[in-house]
Amino acid sequence: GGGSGSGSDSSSGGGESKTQIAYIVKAKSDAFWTSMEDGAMAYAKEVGVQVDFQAPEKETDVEKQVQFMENAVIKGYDAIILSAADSNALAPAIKKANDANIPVILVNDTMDQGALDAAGAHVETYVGIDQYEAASLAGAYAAANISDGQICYLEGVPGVKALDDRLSGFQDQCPNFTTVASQTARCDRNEGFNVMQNVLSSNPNVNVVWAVNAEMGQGAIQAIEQGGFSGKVQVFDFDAAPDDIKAIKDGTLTGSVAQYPDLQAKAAIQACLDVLDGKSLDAHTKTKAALVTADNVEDYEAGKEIG
Amino acid sequence: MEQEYIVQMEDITVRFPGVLALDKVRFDAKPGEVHVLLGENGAGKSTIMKVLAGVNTNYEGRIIYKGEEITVRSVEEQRARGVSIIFQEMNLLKNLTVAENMFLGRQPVTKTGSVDWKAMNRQARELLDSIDSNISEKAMVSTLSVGQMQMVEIAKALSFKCDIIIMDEPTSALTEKEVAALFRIIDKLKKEGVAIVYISHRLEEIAKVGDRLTVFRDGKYIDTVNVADVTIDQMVAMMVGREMTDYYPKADVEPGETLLEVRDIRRGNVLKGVSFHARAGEITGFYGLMGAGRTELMRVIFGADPCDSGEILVKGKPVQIHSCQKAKSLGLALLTEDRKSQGLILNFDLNQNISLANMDPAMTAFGFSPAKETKNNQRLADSINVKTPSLAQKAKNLSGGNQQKVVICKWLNTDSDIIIFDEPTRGIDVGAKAEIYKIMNSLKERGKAVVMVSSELAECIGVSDRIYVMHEGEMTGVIDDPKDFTEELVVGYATGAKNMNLSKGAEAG
Amino acid sequence: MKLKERKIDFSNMSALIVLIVLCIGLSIAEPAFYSIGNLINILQQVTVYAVLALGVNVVIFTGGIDISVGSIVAFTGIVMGKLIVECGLPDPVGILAALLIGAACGTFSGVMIAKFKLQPMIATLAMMSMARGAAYTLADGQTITGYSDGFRWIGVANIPGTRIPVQIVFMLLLYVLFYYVMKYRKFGRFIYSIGGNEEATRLSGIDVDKYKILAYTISGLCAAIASVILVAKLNSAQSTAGLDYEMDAIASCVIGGTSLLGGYGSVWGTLVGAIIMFVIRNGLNLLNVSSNLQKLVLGVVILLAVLADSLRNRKK
Amino acid sequence: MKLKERKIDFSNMSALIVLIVLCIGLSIAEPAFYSIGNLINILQQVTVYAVLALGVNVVIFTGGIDISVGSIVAFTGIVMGKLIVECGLPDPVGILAALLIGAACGTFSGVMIAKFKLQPMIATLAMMSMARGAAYTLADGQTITGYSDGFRWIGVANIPGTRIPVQIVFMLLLYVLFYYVMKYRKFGRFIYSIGGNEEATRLSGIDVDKYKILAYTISGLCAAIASVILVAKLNSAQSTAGLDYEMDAIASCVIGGTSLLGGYGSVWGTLVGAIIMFVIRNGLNLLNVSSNLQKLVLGVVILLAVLADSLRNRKK
Ligand SMILES: Nc1ncnc2c1ncn2[C@@H]1O[C@H](COP(=O)(O)OP(=O)(O)OP(=O)(O)O)[C@@H](O)[C@H]1O
Ligand SMILES: Nc1ncnc2c1ncn2[C@@H]1O[C@H](COP(=O)(O)OP(=O)(O)OP(=O)(O)O)[C@@H](O)[C@H]1O
Ligand SMILES: [Mg+2]
Ligand SMILES: [Mg+2]
Repeated sequence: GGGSGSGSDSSSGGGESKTQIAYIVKAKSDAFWTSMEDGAMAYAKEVGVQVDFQAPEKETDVEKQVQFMENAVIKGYDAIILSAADSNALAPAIKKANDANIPVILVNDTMDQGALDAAGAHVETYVGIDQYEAASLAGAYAAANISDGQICYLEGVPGVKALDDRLSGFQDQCPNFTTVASQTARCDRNEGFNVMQNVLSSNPNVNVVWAVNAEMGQGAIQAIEQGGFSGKVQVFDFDAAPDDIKAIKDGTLTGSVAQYPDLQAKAAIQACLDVLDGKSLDAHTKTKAALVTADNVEDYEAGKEIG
Repeated sequence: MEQEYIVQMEDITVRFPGVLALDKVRFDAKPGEVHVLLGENGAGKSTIMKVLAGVNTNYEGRIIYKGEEITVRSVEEQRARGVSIIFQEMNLLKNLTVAENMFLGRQPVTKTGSVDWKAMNRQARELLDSIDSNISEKAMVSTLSVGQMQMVEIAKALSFKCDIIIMDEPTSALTEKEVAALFRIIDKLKKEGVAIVYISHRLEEIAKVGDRLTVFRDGKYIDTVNVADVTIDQMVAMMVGREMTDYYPKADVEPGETLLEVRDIRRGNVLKGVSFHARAGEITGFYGLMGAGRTELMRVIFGADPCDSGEILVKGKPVQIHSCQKAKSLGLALLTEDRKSQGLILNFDLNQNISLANMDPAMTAFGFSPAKETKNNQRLADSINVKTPSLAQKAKNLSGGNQQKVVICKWLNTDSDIIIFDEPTRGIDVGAKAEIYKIMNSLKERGKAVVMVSSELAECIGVSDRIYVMHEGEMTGVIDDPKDFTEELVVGYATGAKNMNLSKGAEAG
Repeated sequence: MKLKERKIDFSNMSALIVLIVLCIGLSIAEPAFYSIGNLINILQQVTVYAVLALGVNVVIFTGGIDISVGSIVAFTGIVMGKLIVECGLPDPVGILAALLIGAACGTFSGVMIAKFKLQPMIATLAMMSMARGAAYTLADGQTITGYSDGFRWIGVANIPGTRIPVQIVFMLLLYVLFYYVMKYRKFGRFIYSIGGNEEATRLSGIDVDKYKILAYTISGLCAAIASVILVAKLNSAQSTAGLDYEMDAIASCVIGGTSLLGGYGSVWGTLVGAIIMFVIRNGLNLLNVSSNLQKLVLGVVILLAVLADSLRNRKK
Repeated sequence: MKLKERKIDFSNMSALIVLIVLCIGLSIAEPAFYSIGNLINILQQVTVYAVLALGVNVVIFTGGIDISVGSIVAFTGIVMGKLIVECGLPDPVGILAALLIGAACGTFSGVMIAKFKLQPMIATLAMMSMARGAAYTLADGQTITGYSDGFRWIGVANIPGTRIPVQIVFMLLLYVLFYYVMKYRKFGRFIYSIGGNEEATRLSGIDVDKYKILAYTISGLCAAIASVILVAKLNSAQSTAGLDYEMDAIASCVIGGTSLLGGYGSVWGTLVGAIIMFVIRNGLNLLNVSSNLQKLVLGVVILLAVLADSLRNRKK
């Protein structure tokens, strides 16, 4: 049986003249991407375009993204928004879109300019934060507030540039901290729990944790709580996911970097429309990042400007 | 021929963990003779031949081959020297065709080195024709019956250019017709100066085909004599170490009610409307040539295969048997003809194999008790003389005949009312055969219905109280009175030459 | 084949020796390894995987395989989270629903395999994909958090007056139960027999299909139990939970001496196998081995562990 | 067993029928599906997986399994990238090195399995972990990019004057070669024999160990070939490449009618299986099915595909 999934036809069937945008991201399985999707959908409705949101299962699945790109070209979208899982490997796929005269806008994850040039590919703009800069917000806060830092880094999946940038962005702000452990927990909550538990048993004097994503941060918080280290360890993580906000309020998480995925989505769609209108754009459409802490968490939740 | 002997094996000793399988035995073979190797199950016949064929290289002793002392290192090497073997246990690849099996490892190739399928099929056809077999060379081995597989094994062994052919029970699953074809081939090979080592538990065959005879008992060499100089009774005495008089014991029991009745069973073109009945206190024999459909019939009755139509009545009540567990719960038991793949779990120990069909005797309120299990199983194993160091032995380490006895133990353990034995004595020595017949007789005396499928005419006639004969999926005859049992009559029905009105047989029940 | 020649002895000496050698080596290399606290850590980390492996082991005994368990962990977790947190149903109802759904997923695979003769790998691969997809769809990227303390008890509480987490005790009880069932109940014997020779078992009048289906049901059920523990431990249910756990579970079984051909293997060996996996990970963490190297070292140690077993068997 | 009773016919009708039905259904549901461009698109996407599956298939024919191929793709890719881009060696040298290393990884697994009697699943699991770890360590988070046009030819060029990518032609040539070898060379026949009954094959005087090792070597080699194509296509080598590809490869084999028990299966069936996987993905994509649902639908379609085959066989 093949003819399933006809549900999406109704949306595309009616609006022949509607602008169609393929929005290809890295995954859909956590709050970051869902809030990006929500933001995109809301804005799409507002401006009257159709956005098809697509993602592979794993953030590292470059090949799938390439296939999504190829399929989007075949289907003939008006524009493609891409959050590239790899800063080099997507270049040939972008070239294919270029050849089909479909503008490509990058969001959240940028591409290596050299790779683009090598492939003869061209993107209209990159919409998003600077990972390194965003991470340094947390690093600077930690350096300013903690004197004798014994830090444990929870790294992401090996080989992912954005996660590496987050690591070095924080590290570079805290040259005086002693690194007691730097371990990967594969961006997974349970792994975060396990690794944190292991690190605490060999280094009970850890007092700072930098987790490069929210999942690992949450796992670490659980391990700290269970190991009886509550209050002794300050945890920072990235994403300001709903769990993070709650943890900040509970005092178990010191800070989390918010990257406003909804705003990124909105800006990306706007960029598409601008390009289709013939406007030219800057190479980097920077969106904002901010550090959420106990001081500003209420404002953040209320949607007010912080940082 | 320059040398008198092709091979002389002296002081051969083979040990397995806990078993001294061969104890300084000797064996030899001359060109152009059939040298029969005789012995009870587990005497070590297969073991010494596996040494000669290079399968088992863990031996002590001297082997002189064509006048030269050799060390046996591998199957390939022995084959290159001219030793070919038909294994006792089927060694065919079920996922390949008959032709591929025959030429595995030495497929004919074209000039470019590609496998030449056409040539291979042609050569296979020729070989099969030479043994009067109508098996298709392109058939998958998985679709063959045990007997057909054995014919393929024979054809395969013949396809090697060799000086000595070892036949380890080549006829155990064959019927008279194929056996006759095999004997013609043996005659031809003899004339070509090939030495043949012949292992069989069918003593009449030995008298017919053998030239010399060597007997092993319990891993020891007993004697070598000319076949012409000994009677069958003497062979048996050498083999089992005592005189045997009654090969086919028969208990006199008045048949009781009909426990199993089968009406008009049809399944594809294998069973074309078969009816029969089996009564308590009676051994109902089934005879037929290879592929007659007897095994298939029993499998259908036992719920192992579905049938297209037909009725089965157990103790007078119509029943639907869709699964083996249903059959078992109705009091049926089936000893399958292929013990290796259908009867035993080869990697499990005997205890587990014997308990498989019925674990209740080993259960206590708290669960299963190994001690109780061993006690119960030991009793069963002793009752039919399973030869093994202990019940903790793996089934696969037993000799073929003893494996068969283990399967019998498994079903004795269930206390079923209707017991179907499909080729129960395949590969079993005379002594043990008599024991199995005794078991069947005692079951009969206890009021069970015993159904026996046999391809051995003498056994069928000697043991049965009534004989059904099948031919190509049809019941071609039934002989109700043992007084009428004659080879001519039975074989006549089996070849489809005679056909009798079956309604007579049905009325008798 | 060598690997089928062993006895069912319900314990695997080689794996135990490897574990002891590992522990001694790590204690020397890193004193922090050798402490009650760390031992408890390891056991606690292993719980979820050990429970998972327990179920997969039963399937492997029958000669099958189940690669859907990781996805079932996610799926049942999400369902439970939805019911408890979003629908506000009482904890026991949520847990029961999770267990039922886990078992049902297993039963479904089992029916496909036993009745429709699908290959276990592909049937459970399909289930893996379906359960994961269902989890994604239900959760839609959200993490479901906020469980009662009563619920979280199984995942975080200690035995009163001790430092021993209840989850460890619970896991050990499950192992004792499985050991008993596999060794002393007919069920266990049938499971092994099916793995040893399915056809012969069927022809012995045993309802092979029923027991095969049951094996997969148990595997699904164990996945659901593991899921309950995991959710309670992390106070959250996620659709990405349990990714790749099936490989860890299978590896645990094999390191523990279970044959993937079926018919042979031990319950306790599986626990030892799972602990070995986590001792390695724990050790690498304590030694602060670079993340890049961890996979490499893990691979080498797994290889050595199974190699030791193989060489020991060969010598005999 | 039902699944052992089939003929080796080197093509799997059921899979082909499933594929045709799928294509017809998708063409009706989404006109964009039905175009030469999309056909080429699908075939091009399938290339890497199809080459991978080709090697895995040979291993499965012997009754083994290889789950290390995804990691070998990453490892060989990184080595090649390092040699060509960083060390500046000529392209052919880099490619040769990748192929040799891929083959060596396979040989290593093969030796562990054939000589040391390790279970294929666990030996290749260890290799999977080791190769991935080696890739991480070598790459250290970097993507290696910047290859010559000559190198990239295999991944991006079309047959002159057509829209047909050379990689498709190359893949098809490989399939023809394997078909020939499996059916008309003794090697192929031995591989099937080993899967059918290893012991009987050994007793036929065939060096079973040698052929088993060769099968894994071929699988490793195919992974390296797939890696070359992938790197050329993406113009970059990454340590995270090929994650989970092994499952797709195995699924392709099974959907194509190969039995995981060994001894049965077809070369062309595997290609059809791989194409089915990608037609489903492509279709879901074109229909814009939510990514959450895609997994679910993929699972259902895989199940239906193998179920169709099973039911067809049952009827006979
Ligand atoms: N691999 C093995 N491990 C342990 N014992 C074995 C092994 N193979 C054979 N044996 C034992 O060696 C003895 C001789 O066995 P063998 O198969 O040679 O008997 P046989 O004379 O061929 O009997 P049969 O007529 O039943 O075929 C038996 O006791 C058997 O149990
Ligand atoms: N698995 C199978 N698939 C297809 N055909 C089979 C199969 N098993 C048996 N047959 C065929 O069914 C027919 C009946 O075989 P069956 O085994 O019932 O005969 P039999 O009287 O028991 O003879 P045998 O002495 O060969 O055991 C034969 O033609 C045989 O080739
Ligand atoms: Mg013998
Ligand atoms: Mg028969």
